[in-house]
Amino acid sequence: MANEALETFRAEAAEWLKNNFPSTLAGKGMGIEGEMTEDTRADWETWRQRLTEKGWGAPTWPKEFGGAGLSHPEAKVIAQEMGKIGAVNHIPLIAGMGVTMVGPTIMEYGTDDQKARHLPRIASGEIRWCLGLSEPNAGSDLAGLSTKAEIDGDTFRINGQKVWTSGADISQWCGALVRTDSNAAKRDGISFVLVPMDQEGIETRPIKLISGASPFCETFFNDARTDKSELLGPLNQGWSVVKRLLQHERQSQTQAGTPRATGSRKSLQEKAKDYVGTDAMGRLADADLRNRVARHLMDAQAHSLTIGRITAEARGNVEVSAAASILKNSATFVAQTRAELNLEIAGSQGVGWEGDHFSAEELGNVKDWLFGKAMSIYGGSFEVQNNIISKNILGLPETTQKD
Amino acid sequence: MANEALETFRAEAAEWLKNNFPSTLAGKGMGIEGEMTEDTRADWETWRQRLTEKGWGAPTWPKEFGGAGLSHPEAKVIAQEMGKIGAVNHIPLIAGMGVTMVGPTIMEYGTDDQKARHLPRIASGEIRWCLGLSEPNAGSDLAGLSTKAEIDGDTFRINGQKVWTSGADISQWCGALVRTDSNAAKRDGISFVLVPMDQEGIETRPIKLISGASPFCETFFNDARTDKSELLGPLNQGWSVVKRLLQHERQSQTQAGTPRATGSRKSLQEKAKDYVGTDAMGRLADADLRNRVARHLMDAQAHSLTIGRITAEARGNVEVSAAASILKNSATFVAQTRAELNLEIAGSQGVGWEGDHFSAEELGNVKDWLFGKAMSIYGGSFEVQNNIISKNILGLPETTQKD
Amino acid sequence: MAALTEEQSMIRDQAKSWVTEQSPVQKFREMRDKDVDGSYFPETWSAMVDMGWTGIIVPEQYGGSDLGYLTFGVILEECGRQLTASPLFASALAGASALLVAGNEDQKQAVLPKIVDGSAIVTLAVDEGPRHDPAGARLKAEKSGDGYMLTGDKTFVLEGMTATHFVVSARTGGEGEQGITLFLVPATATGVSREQVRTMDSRGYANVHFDGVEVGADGVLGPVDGGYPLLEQILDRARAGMGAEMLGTAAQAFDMTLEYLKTRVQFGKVIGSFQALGHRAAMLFTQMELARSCAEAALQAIDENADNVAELTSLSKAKVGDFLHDMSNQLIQIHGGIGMTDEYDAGFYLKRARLLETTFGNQAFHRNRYAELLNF
Amino acid sequence: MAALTEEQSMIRDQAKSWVTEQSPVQKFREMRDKDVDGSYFPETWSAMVDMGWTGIIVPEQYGGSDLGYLTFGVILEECGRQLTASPLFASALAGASALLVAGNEDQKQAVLPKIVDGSAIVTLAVDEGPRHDPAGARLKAEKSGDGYMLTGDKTFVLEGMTATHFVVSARTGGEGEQGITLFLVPATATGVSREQVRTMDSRGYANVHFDGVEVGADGVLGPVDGGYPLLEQILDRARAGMGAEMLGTAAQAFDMTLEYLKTRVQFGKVIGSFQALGHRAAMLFTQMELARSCAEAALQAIDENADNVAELTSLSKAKVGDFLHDMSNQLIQIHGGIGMTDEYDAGFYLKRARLLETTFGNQAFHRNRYAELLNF
Repeated sequence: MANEALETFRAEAAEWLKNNFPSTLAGKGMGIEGEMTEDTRADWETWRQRLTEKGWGAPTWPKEFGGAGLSHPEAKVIAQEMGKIGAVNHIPLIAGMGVTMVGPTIMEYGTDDQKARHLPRIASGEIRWCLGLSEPNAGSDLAGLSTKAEIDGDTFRINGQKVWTSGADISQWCGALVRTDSNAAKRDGISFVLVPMDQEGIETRPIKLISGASPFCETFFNDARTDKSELLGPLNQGWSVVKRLLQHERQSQTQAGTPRATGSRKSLQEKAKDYVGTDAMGRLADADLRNRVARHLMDAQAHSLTIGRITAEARGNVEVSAAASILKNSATFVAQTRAELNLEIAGSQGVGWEGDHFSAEELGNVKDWLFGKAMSIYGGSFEVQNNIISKNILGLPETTQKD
Repeated sequence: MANEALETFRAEAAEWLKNNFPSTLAGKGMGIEGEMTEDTRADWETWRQRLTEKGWGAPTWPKEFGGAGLSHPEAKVIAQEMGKIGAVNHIPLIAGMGVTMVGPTIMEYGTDDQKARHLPRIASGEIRWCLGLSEPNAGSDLAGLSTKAEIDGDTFRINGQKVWTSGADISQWCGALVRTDSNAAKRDGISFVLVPMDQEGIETRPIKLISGASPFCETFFNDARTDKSELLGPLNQGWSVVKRLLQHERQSQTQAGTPRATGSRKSLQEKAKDYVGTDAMGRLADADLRNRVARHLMDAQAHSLTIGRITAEARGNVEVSAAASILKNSATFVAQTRAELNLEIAGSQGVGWEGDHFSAEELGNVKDWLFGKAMSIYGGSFEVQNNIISKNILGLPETTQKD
Repeated sequence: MAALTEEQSMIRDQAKSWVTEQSPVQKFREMRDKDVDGSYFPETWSAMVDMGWTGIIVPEQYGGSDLGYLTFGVILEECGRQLTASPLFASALAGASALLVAGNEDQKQAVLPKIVDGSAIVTLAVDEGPRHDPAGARLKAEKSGDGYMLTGDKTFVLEGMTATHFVVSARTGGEGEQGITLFLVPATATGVSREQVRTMDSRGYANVHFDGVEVGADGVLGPVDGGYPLLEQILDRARAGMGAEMLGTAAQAFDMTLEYLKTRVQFGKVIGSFQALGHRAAMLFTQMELARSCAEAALQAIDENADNVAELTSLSKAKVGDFLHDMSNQLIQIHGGIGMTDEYDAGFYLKRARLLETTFGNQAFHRNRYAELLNF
Repeated sequence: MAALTEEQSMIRDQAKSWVTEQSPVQKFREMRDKDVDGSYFPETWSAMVDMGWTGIIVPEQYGGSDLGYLTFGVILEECGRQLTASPLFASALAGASALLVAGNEDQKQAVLPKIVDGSAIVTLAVDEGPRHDPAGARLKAEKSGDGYMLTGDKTFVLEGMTATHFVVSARTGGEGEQGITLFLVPATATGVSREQVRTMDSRGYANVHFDGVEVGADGVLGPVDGGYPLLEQILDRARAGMGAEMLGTAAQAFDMTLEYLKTRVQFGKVIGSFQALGHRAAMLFTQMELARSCAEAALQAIDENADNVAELTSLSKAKVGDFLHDMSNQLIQIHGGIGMTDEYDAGFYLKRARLLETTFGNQAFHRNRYAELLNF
């Protein structure tokens, strides 16, 4: 699309936003768990409906599935214009794993029926999805899963336990990886099924994290059922489905390292100057810290530029690019370093847990720092990404560890 | 030994040194390759003879083998007193691998005959030894060697090629690792033999290094011979011999990271101030560099303290301690970092190759930096040491890589 | 650098078995979950007093055993391993050091025996802002009768809620390092108030307010206006002691990780057999050995009254701090998901790590200081 | 950030095949071993001129193709891969940039066409001491008739032995950034002398002495006393260009290492199958991708006349510099013994790496500068 057309689109988008975004929500986010406060609940709902009518909950999805059929540059324009007025597209948040991961995978592997039933209700934020992938004894070794699904008439009967199911306690549907052939080789007996959560056979138990929050659950399947029509992709070929799904996951995590994603209005260096002060030459008084802040800001900028470059090189289609592993590790490194610096800069104000002695931002930084330690673990750990880069991108021979 | 006795010993040592060390040699070293300049050659020889009479070439060796039968603390006192007057015990240098590695191993594994014939001439610096261990296709994989020794009457007939034989072109004897049973498992068919270098069947070819120097050779064995009595340790059990030898090697390398080993009189921070200048607060003007100099000096001090601690814990006997791998990697890290800082500090004066534009120290720093890159490669590479630590010290299971 | 003596080795063994059996990390969890007043169990503290741990650095004439800082470090290291909660560090090391360094004979006789018998808990009240800055005291001490009147706030005071005495650095004149005076202030003095600071490691930190607190001449520790050099000496003893505690916390994190590497199976293999993890463990172990040398050297230098205590203390706090930082992150990373759960202990070590790093100067503080001490 | 255009990709392909076929690293070795005068082969230089490489950033009215800095970067990267020796960077990028930024119309007309046709080799003569310090010029320029008389020394001048013109920063007054003036001085001017500086990377560096050199008014580049901001602009273009060359040198080191990882057998396996080495390669590759983005962004910012050229240039020089530093060390480490031999090429890359890092400000210089630009 030519630049001119894009600018026309930008003007239209800004105009629509001006008329439709509830001003009461300006500058408000949704928090890690996608919660909304009582006093704005009605406005969030209005905003959701308007976004849905416009198809902007998942703007790049086809219109027939609840999207707006827009290009990636157009979607970026919308995000930019929203950013200018403090608006957030909260549908990807309230849809759980729906917009970012399950939806794109259904788009690719789903039957027409599955697409028609599931996608519009994801794009509208009506249905929250969780993912049942990891199991207690198979952390990074996803293919080692043992949750079993047996065909029983028109349904699958599911038994087993999942862990790290994000938001399972508040989701209506779950995309689950299950073993459908115990005799086949590890990766050849796995299927991907879509499972309704509201049934007796499923029990969820939130896991309290070191940050104090409980965004994940243990999920127990005890003769749980789903219809045979909810099999996504061919039987026993769930491994290909989940590989694709994980590529979408990595892609969704690459933005974490960019400054905009950190949510703080003041730059790191300004915050550092506030806490630490400056020396006679106007430099951050703690010379050692200054150095590491500079390195971090350079790393963050290098990461942003790399996202930009790879996006441009892929002509807008990086979602399943080979670069996702690089970007995931880089994003994680930048975000975790920033979280550590946030703490260090604030000194004894940076180590609080609760109470008036600490500001909301200070306490939030601690929780973000703790929660952020998971970034290098989930969605394919730091080590797993390095295995992928080494084997799939660099073509080095298989090590003892399989991806 | 009580402190008092040690102080008496110190006084005696100082007195002897005052009377016997040729003052012309004060402050003079021997250079990487153990060369001496023409004008001091006679003095070095005098000094060698006097050291030999005293048994101070290898002071901790038993008197019957040319040593002085001293304790480690006493040997340390001698070294300290020599340091005070700028004296160097050059016998370990002119003996090549004799004093540090071959000698201690003969002491442990040799027959009475071998000890009597070889040790005194090592302790006196008359015989230089080299080691034939590595082979072109078996860098870190020492046990993969293919140089063959076959028994032929009263002799071994040796054929094959060694590489990285330090000073082979100027040595009189070589300790060589050879395959004596091709049918046995890799490590079970290896023997350690002592081979005279002055024979037709041996050809040496110096290897020019990136530093410009050629301290190592390729060494070709072409029907070379050595007497059967020169087998060190039992036949086909050379692997145990060489493991011990390599422990001596690691031990001899652990000192590299201590400040005294760097040979420069001015401290790194003083040199940095000379080249870089200071800011208004008296700090090194380059704040980023200052930071890394501080980190390096701390690393160096931590390394020194660790040598001290482990020595004390081992009650003077660390030569074959399990800590050798840790100390080797730490020593290497400290020495290589210091070499990099030497270059960086001097800026465009730190990158010279030859010519009047650069001082002798500046040029020497470049050569040392280049040569020092080998520290993490030879004597068991950085990676091999980590394998050893992980397996032998921490008890982690065997990886795909064997030590 | 000497190896530990037989006596020190024996004390280590005793401390290790007491801590492991009587005060393992589960006890810390219990304390946290119950939100115990004062942030430690009184019976833990009594047991420590009974074992004589409160008198380790106190001369015999004041009721102690005078075994020195290196010996104390051995005990702190073991406590650090299990996150044992008590005022042992704050009072019997830091507080006692203040008396030893700056107290006159009367003050020593009055307070040290109480530190030893556990009836007094003496703690340092030094910092006023978020960053460690011993020369930045602004708490005002004005001449008042025979003594002084103190007005101002101290923050981040260790075991501040249960302390019976505060060693307070106050401004009696000048600026920066000049014009600082140390005071010993009873927590019961009129005008002293305090509030708990809830840190993420659940240790007993507090803010302390001094609102026109009258302190008699007998409450002045050391010379008026000349307290800064003494304060630095006291802090160095505290920092060196903290180095030992940090080493213990990090060493336990290492041991937990090593154990996990040997038992956790992924891809059909024990994960410690993956070379990338095996080498990482090797490098962490190397870092630990180097850190241990620094921690012990600083304590020993204090015992020997060496002239490089400041240098070695900054070395210890920085190198042990770096190791603790890296190790606490790797503890979580290598444990993966399980390490992220509150149910598992890893998070305690991660949170405690940052508190220990921050207290009495973080790694950056001590690297800067080290460079200054070396004059560059 | 845009991807390369088709034209740029085409130029990359052409450059790659010419460099690989006509000027591979063996040619550099030959130059070094023969100690060729001027430190490059004249035929290499002619070929570059013939291919139009000397006119890439020069506008068409001065005989160039005006394709911009990003395009030039593509060529420099390929040259950096094979260590191709020539004054291309010094003259056609740095020298031409000086004319473009600071030259008046007459000066451009007089010199740029000669840069393009290769008859002029224009190089920057900025530093006087061992550390990069553009504001530290002490070389004196005193008013003399219509022009100036220059007295002083410049060091570490790239291709200084074959240069036909020097762009000299001189002190006409003030101190620091004030009072600096730029001059264009023919190498043949009376009073100019030079001597080769033999650096470890065998590139053509020289010291240049100015002994009362008379320069006419037409030799003043830009405003008198106000040359510093222009000098910084010129240097940033040179630094950004050097970033591209550095990236090429490092990328080749990476490729050599990757190839070795795939072919070298130890312990019965290809060494790239050892996870510790596989992960190291993965991390180096990640670092390379990030470095590439920085290098290209800086060049593109120059082409777009963006207002953050300085920031992006320091980012590029520092990040590419860090990658080159680490990569050159790993090149040796992973190759083991063979990498230590002069017979193998690895040492060339290691030595060249440190020269490139040092020239026009090393990583530390640019990290400090980046922080200053961001005002902290």
